[in-house]
Amino acid sequence: MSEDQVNQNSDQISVSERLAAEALIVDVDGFEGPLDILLTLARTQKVDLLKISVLHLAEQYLVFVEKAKELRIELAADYLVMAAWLAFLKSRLLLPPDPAEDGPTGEDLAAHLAFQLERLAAMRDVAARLMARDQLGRDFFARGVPEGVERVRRIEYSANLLDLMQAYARIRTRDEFRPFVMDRDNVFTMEQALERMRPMIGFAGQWTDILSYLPQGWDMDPGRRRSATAATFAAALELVKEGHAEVRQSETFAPIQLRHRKRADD
Amino acid sequence: MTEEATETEPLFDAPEMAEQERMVEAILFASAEPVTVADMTARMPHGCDAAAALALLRARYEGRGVRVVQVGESWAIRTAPDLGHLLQKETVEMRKLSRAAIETLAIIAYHQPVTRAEIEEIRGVSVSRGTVDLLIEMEWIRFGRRRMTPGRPVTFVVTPAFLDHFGLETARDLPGLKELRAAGLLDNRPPPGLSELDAPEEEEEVFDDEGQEDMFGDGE
Amino acid sequence: MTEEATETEPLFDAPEMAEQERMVEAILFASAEPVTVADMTARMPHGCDAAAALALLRARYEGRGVRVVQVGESWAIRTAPDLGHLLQKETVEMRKLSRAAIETLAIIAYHQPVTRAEIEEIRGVSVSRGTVDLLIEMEWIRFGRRRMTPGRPVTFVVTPAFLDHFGLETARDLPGLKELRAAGLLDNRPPPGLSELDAPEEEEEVFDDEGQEDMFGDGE
Repeated sequence: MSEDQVNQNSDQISVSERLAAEALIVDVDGFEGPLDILLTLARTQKVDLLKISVLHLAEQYLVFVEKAKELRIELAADYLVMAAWLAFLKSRLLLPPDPAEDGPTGEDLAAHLAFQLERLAAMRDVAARLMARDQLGRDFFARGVPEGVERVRRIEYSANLLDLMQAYARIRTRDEFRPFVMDRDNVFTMEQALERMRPMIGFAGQWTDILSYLPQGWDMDPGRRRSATAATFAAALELVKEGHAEVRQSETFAPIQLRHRKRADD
Repeated sequence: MTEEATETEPLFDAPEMAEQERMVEAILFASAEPVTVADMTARMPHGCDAAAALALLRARYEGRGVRVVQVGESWAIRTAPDLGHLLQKETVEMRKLSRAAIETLAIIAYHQPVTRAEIEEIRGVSVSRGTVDLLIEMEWIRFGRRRMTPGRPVTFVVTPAFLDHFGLETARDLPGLKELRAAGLLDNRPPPGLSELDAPEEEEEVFDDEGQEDMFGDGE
Repeated sequence: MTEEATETEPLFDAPEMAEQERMVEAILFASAEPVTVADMTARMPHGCDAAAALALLRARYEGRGVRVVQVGESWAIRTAPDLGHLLQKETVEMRKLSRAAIETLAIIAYHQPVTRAEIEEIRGVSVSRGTVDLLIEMEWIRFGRRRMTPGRPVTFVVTPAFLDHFGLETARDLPGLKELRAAGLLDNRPPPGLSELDAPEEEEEVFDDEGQEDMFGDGE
C-alpha cells in the first residue's frame, strides 16, 4: 500500500461514507456478522475485491463502530472484536515494519482479510447458483407413487432330520429315552414323574393307586422306591392342581388313589 | 396471451405430439394418484390432445418393465405384473420349530396316513389346531385320504417338500429306533435298573411293520 | 441343484439383455429413492449385468418426459426439468431456508469435509446449532470423518439426498467448483500468525487430499 494512498484515506471520511455507515447501523440486525458488514463496505469501493484498499475498509468499519457508539446502539461482541483487530491492522499498515518484531506483517494480515472477503463473496455467489438450480420437488420430480420395495417377512422354521428322529424316539420310548441329563441314579424327580404321568393320566378314568404309576425298575430297591414314590405323589398333586386329576385317600396310610378329571379345555 | 386465445382460433400451435407424449409421461410418473385425461388436458398447454398422447405413451410402454394402466377413469404407471417379484425383499427369520410341531411332524412322517386322534394317542397330548395349521402352511404336511372308519376322519401325510427339506427320497427311509440307537443318535444308556428288559422288541416292531407298512401300502 | 452351481458356471443362463433392461426399469420406477447398481444386481436373477442393462435404459429414456439420472453412486428416474411447470401441483411447500442455512450448506458442499470452526471462519460468524440441525434433519448434510487435529473435531459433508435434490451426479458437478478451486478460494488458508500455532500443516493436507480427493478425485 503506497504512502499517499494511506494519507488520502486516513484523514477524512467522506459524508457519503458516514451516511452509509449510519445506514449499516440502522440495519445491523440484517447483517450476518462483521465479515458481512466488511463485505458490504468493500462493495462500496466498487472495485474488484482483490484490489480493495483494506486500510480504507478498516477505516470505514471503525467509523461504523464509532457511529454505533454515538447512537448508543449495542453491537455484538463480534463487531467490537473485529473493530479492535482492524485498528491493530490499521496501525500495522501505517507504521513501518519493525524488523525486530516477529509475526505477520500488516500486508500479510490485509491480504488475508481480502482473501476472506473474496472467499465469502464467492461462497455467496455459488450458494445463489446452487439454489438457482433445478430442484427436486420443484423443477423435477420423483415417482409420485413409489411402489417401493415390499418387505416380505418370511419365517423359516429350522428342523433337521435329527430333530425329527429324536422327537419320534422321544415319543416312542418315553420310558427309556432321555436327553442327556446329569445322572443321579437313585433319584426320580418330580419332573420325571410328571412327564411320565401326563400322557397316562388321560386314560385313568378309574381310581388307581398312585403306586401303580411308579416307573418300572424303581419298585424293588427301597431307596429308589422312596424317591419314585415321593416324586409320583408330588406329580400327582401337581396334576390335581392343574385340574387334570383328582386324588383321594380313604383313611390315614390307606392307598392314595388318582383319577383323570376332564377339563373344559381338554 | 395464450389465455386470451379462443378455442376456435389458437394464437399458438399446440406442441408437437412427441412433446405432448413427454408431458403425459411426466405427469403420470410424478402424480401420486392416477390421473384422468381431463386432468392431463387441464395441465397441458392449450390445444393439446391428452388422449392421443396417452395412447402413444401406452403403446410405447407395451412390453416394458412398467406399463400405463387404467384405474377406473384414470391412468397410472405401474410395474409390469411379471416383475413384481423384483420389488420384494425377503427377510428370512429363522425359528426353531416347537417341540409340539416337531413331534407331530415326526408322528405323521412315521405313521402316515395318520388321523389327528392317532397322533394324539401316540403323543399322549392333544394336538393344537395351530400346530397342524403351521405344518400345512409350511407345506410339510397335507391332508391325505379320509380313513374308512366311522366318522371318516381326515388323515395327514407328509409332502414332497418335506422329503426335500429333510433330504429323504421317501418317508420309508426314516430310520427306525434301532438304527437311531446304533448310529449313536440316541442316548442309549437305559435308565438305571432297566437294562435289557426294555427297549422292547415289539415296540420296534410296531413302528417298523405296523407303522410303515400300513402307511405306505398303496392299498388303502 | 441351482444352489450347487458355481458363479463361474451357472446352470441357467441369465435372462436376455432386453429382459434385464425391463427389470432395471421396473426397479427404478418403483423406487422414489436412488438405487445402487449393487442393489439392482442383488434383486435381479443370478448372472444379470445390471450396469449394462442400466446403460441401455438410460439411452432409451434420452429426451423423454422422464430421465434416468445418476445420483452419486446411485440411479433414479426423475422427470425432465423442462416439464416442471406441468407438475407444480405436486409440489410440497419447500421449506424456506434462511440465508445462514443456504450459505452454510454451500460452504459444506464446496469445502467438505469441513469443521464447524472452518465454516465459522469462512462466514465470519458463529454457526447456530439450529442451522446445522436443520440441514441434518433435511438429510442434506451428515457427519464426516473426524479431523485428525487436536480436539478431533467432527466434519460435515453433503449427502446423496443433497445431490439428488439439486440434480447433481456427483459433488464434482457443483456449479463453479473448478473456478473456485483455480482461484484458490477453496484452499484452507489459515490466518497469518496463526498458522504455526493451531493450524498445523497436516490440516491442510487432510482437507485437500483426504477430503476432496475422496469426492472430487479423478476429475481434477
